[in-house]
Amino acid sequence: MLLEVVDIAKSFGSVQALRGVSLALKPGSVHAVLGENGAGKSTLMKIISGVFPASSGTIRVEGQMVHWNRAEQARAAGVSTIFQEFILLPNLSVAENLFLGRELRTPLGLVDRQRQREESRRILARVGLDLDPDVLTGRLRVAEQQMVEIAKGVMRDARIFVFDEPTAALGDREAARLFDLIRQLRAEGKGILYISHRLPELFELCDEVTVLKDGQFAGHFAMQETTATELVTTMVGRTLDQLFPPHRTGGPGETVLELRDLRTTGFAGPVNLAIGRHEIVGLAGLEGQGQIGITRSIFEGHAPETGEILFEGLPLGHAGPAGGVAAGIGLIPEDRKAEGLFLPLSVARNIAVGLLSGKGLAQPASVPAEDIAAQIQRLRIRLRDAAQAISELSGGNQQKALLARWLVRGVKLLICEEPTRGVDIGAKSEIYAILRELADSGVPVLITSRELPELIGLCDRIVVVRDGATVGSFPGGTSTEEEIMAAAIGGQRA
Amino acid sequence: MTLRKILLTGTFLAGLASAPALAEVPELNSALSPVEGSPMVDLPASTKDSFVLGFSNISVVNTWRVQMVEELKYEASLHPEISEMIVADAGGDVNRQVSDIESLIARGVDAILVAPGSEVALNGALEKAYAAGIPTIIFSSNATPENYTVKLLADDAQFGRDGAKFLADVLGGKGNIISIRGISGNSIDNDRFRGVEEVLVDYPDIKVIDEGFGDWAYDKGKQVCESLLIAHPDVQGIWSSGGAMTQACAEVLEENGLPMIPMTGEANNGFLRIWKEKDLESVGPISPTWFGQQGVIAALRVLEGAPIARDNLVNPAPILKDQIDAFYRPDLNDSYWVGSTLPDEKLKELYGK
Amino acid sequence: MTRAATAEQGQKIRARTLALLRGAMAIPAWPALILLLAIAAVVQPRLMSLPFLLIVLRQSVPLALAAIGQSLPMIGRSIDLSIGGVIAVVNVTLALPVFAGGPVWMSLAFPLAFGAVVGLFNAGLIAFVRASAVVVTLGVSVMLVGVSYLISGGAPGGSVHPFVRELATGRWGMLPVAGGVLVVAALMAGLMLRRSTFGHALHATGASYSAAWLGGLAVRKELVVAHMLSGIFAGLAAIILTGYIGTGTLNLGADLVMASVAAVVLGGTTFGLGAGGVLGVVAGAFALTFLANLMTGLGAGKPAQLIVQGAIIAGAAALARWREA
Amino acid sequence: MKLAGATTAVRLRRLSALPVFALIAVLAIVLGVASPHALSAQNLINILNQQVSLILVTVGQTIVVLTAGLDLSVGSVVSLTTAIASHGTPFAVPLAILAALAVGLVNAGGILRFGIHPILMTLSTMTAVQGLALLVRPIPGGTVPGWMKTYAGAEILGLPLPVICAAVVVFLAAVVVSRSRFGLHLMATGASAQSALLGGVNTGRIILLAYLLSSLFACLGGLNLAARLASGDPLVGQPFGIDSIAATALGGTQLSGGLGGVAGPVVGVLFLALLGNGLNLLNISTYYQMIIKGVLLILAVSAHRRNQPGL
Repeated sequence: MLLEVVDIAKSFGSVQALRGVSLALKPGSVHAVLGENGAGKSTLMKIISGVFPASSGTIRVEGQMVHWNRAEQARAAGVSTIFQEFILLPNLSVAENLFLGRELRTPLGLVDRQRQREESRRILARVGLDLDPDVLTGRLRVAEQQMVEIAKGVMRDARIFVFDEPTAALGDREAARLFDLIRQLRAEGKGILYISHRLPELFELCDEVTVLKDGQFAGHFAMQETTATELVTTMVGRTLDQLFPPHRTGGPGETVLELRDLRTTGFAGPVNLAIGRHEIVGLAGLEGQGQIGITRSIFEGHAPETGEILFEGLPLGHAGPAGGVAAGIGLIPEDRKAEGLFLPLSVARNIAVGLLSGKGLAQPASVPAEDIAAQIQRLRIRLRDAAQAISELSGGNQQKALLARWLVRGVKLLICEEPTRGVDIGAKSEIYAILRELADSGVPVLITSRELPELIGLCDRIVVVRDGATVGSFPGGTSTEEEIMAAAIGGQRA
Repeated sequence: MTLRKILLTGTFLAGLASAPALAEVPELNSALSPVEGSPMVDLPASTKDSFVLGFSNISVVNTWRVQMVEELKYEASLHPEISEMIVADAGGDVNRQVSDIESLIARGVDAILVAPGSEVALNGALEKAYAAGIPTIIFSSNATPENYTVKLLADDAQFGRDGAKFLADVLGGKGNIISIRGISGNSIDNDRFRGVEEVLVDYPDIKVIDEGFGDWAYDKGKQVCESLLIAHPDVQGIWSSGGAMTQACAEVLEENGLPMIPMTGEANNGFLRIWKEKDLESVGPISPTWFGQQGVIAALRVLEGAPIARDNLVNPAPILKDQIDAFYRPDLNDSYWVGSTLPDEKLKELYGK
Repeated sequence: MTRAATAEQGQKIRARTLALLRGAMAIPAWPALILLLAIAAVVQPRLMSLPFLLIVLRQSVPLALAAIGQSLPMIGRSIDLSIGGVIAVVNVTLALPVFAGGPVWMSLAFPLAFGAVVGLFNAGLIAFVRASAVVVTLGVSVMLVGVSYLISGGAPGGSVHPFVRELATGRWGMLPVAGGVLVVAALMAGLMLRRSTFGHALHATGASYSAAWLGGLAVRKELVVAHMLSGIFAGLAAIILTGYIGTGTLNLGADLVMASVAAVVLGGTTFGLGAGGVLGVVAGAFALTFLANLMTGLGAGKPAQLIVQGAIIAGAAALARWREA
Repeated sequence: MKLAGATTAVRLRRLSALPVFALIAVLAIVLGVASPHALSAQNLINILNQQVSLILVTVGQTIVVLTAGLDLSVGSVVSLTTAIASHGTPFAVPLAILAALAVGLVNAGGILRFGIHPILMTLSTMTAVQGLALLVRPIPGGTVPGWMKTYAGAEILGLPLPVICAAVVVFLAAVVVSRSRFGLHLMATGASAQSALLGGVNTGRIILLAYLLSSLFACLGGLNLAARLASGDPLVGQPFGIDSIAATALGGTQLSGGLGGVAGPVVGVLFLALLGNGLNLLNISTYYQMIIKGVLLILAVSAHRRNQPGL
């Protein structure tokens, strides 16, 4: 075995991210790791890459026990990781990023820029990129950055390669190039761990698959002997229908929000979208196609290049999130930790922040204990008491607290970016129920999600966004992932 | 012909009135006296008719130094033979003062006056000036190059001796005193305190039971004094390294309802005012600001070939309680340092209320 | 009772003790103050007398006021190093005859207004130009000290309004008037931080700027108010300090800049987190002032005081991080 | 900071120092017109010689700033160094270097091991080391070894030896920062310590080295100062903290880390010195000079917009 991971557990504070996960990687194979968001895939990969040590369990590379607590050590042992989040440094050139940590040097010990430049061209060509190696990395497009990241990982003389959702930001042609690269690595006898939840590409590329669920080992299959349905059932643990509340049977109600011919900065557009009083509408699409641009345009009131936003029949003309909140809109951001939570503050304060917006600074701040307690109970937020720091809560409970923030305020429209990212399965179904309850009570919900099953299961309508334009609309429940994907990809990848 | 004669006579008479010796060359203040055994300066008189003088000052961060520089500038303005007086202020930075002196050398001034910020740091630059044939006049505080032209210094230990002597007398040779000192590690403060210790050797029953550093500042002095006075209820006298701190102590005593005790002061208008108003038992050692004036005079004497001793020391007698009115200037503000040689209008301009 | 149950209970007690210990250690000013008082009680009992403690209280007032002000930008993840400059300018200005002889409201209004203007200027650059707070306020401080030299012509002096003197040095019986000023100011600041929208929003902004912005809070306005209040508190500290000294002097307040940061850290507040509240900050200021007196009393010179003060800042900051973790 | 037209990394770093070069050129022209003495060779050499210590300290400060840190303790290290070096024993110089390295180690230890904010950590060492300096040499004075005096007074081809030494050190530091692996890792760490760590940079070691180097350069500055003043002074280093930060910011090194170089800050030092010198020659009071310095500092740092307001 090239790599054996045995009985790995990992906890962050009170949150148990992994419980007794095992996995074995053969040389010359592509091994998929599959699981929902929050199932622990990324945590496992970070342990394998040495970013942080496991709480317990063992890792063996070619039979040798290893103990890593820095990424460098793993890399030295022949593990090359292409992380999900970009770790390229925007202030360095492409060549400097490619050779970071293993710079080529002149006899004088200085960085050999000339040689790095030449080598970089060769490496970039291998992943099909024609870039000036001297260019600032921060100036590249997202897909280009991702390919540089992949190039950086692949160029290393490693035996084990870890790809953490590499295709999330890639176009069709780039993805195809990547698959060629991976097949080439496999042919050279390397072991590849491949994380993705795009099932079709797993069947296209991988030899075997390990499925995680809620931080635990849920199954191991040879790719040729399994089916998509079996994998989904293993991954989710129950059929999707049980997870989601029933769809609404009545009509969408009168239109609350309407986007007309909206063009957001950096995208072709236009967006045309209407949301009814009782609807949950989802935005689907490939990574970075302008979904976030749309939600933020509504909430922050970024001056749209053209078009208009009508909210309850009147045009929205605010600037900044404070204006959005004043208009009666609440937003739960995609990056919960960085943009949503006040980690050192108490749960109560985190919830009560919803009441602060728009108040004069000299006015008394209310922390209505009863309302907060009521929301905590309604959302079943599990905590010791409301004075507890929110950082100590699990992802699901943190997400519910953010929901509570807007429920306490009483918004007229809720925007939820990735409502269940990093949320365990139990909390997921509770969150879905609350969102449905909101829509039923007349607060429409707009969500974005990378998880097509989530959009299909939860939403009344799924609107597909491509290059900042609405290119299709599908009813929730009855649509298939394939239909939606086809619309999202457009003519490119059929 | 007649006109010229009259002019010459006039100059002569004026010279006679102010100084008996050489007609055109001003005399040093009589409170400055040559140190015993000091050689006389034996540089030849300059052949120039007018001089460019350079003055390197360490800083003007306290009122004493401000007044000293004013005295220097004023004296220079009185002498038409001084065509230019370049004043370089190092802003308290000794490193910069070295450069200032080097810069003055490079500009080829006829004499360099220095109010040093360090005893040793400037020696290299001063040696360089001396070697270049530029007379160097060190005054107000000490620098110790091997070669220099003239030094005019105060005996700081005398400041301490005057105060300690006063305390010993007024306490009848017995009692506890505390000392409020200047900046920790400052050489002037150390010299002053050395003077105190010299005197107290003869009075074994007077004990310095505690000391604190008030940085010569009123604010710090007040905090230190307050802490010490509250901590030591049994204190009969205070030795202070500066008048502002004495003033602070007086206020502390008053604010805390404690009886006034003998305290040493300083010859500063603000202190004299308090001394008078509060009727303190005190003494006012003088640290003259006319060093600035004397520095210019010394430079002129050297350049004109007039006799002058190399090392000179000033020892003005301290101000006693019955002399306050002779020195105190109620028309000027607290920042004025008494015993100035500046004319009244200049003083009023600087310190007018 | 079974052995397992006993063990469990022991563990519970241990956990609770640890939590209690953490709570007590959370605001380093309290254990530090207790330690200092204990040391004083043993080696210098006279420092423990009530009159002396009241004097230390009065001495600590300017530092405490400055530190309360300093804690506001620090909670919002900024810093104000310009308070020394504000104090220097206010001091020499109040000693001008126009102020000393003029109506009393001038001597009271000018420092506060001036502090507010300086705070506004700082915040404008920090919140809108987004320049480094450390360097901006440092630059403003250098400027203001220059201005104070200009105002005084390098020769400060004069006297200040009698009411200002009374404010700083007067007493009600044994109680210093300045202490009363501090109590009122601290109560107002404490109330503001705990109860007002500003206080809650400032804490949120310090915890996460992005989240506060997306939560619809007026993040830049808060920073402006925090810096203006910091300036106003510096102005108030300057009034007390000037009244205490009774005259103009150069570089007054220079020591207060770093000492205020130290008091804030000691009081349990660090960048972005105001755990100790106003009371902690005041306790921190009192502890530092008491320490200075204790060490003077012990005959330890300035060097030892500086070394101890440095160690205290580092220790308090390390404790704060330990508490967060 | 976005510099228009800078698309390659190397050009961006070079452009960052451009404003200060432009500033000093303008200043030189103004001074040359206003006072013929200002640009005399002797005056310029004087200024250079006077600024050697601050230049050395600023090089160290720049290295720390590149990692998105700040070292307030450099001034105290300068003071402590002169205090130790002036004790005249043969071990004084090695001892001073060891002491400085210890300060750097404490700074880095507090920041890395205990997670203390660099401003608070170096503030505490600034205070404590100032105390140590006063302890070692309460009174300015003492004397330095003879060879140090010789070094300070020596000239080669009319150029003071300290200036030549500083030029060599600055050149080496500039090459290391802009061309070596260490320099690249400094900028990587400053841009994002977490990404750099994942990308294979041992950020802990880089930060440790940065603070060690900062203290070491402060020590070199202190040794030079002790040699020049032939004595020690426990307070002499006080202005170096602010001045080195001012010069670093003026020299185009971004205080939030990751962008800058050595040349800009060194020119920043010279600019501030030339400005002070020129204002002196024009008889402008030191008070106005302070105000001008404050304004410059604010202007310099206002050029670097951060992503969000902060320290």
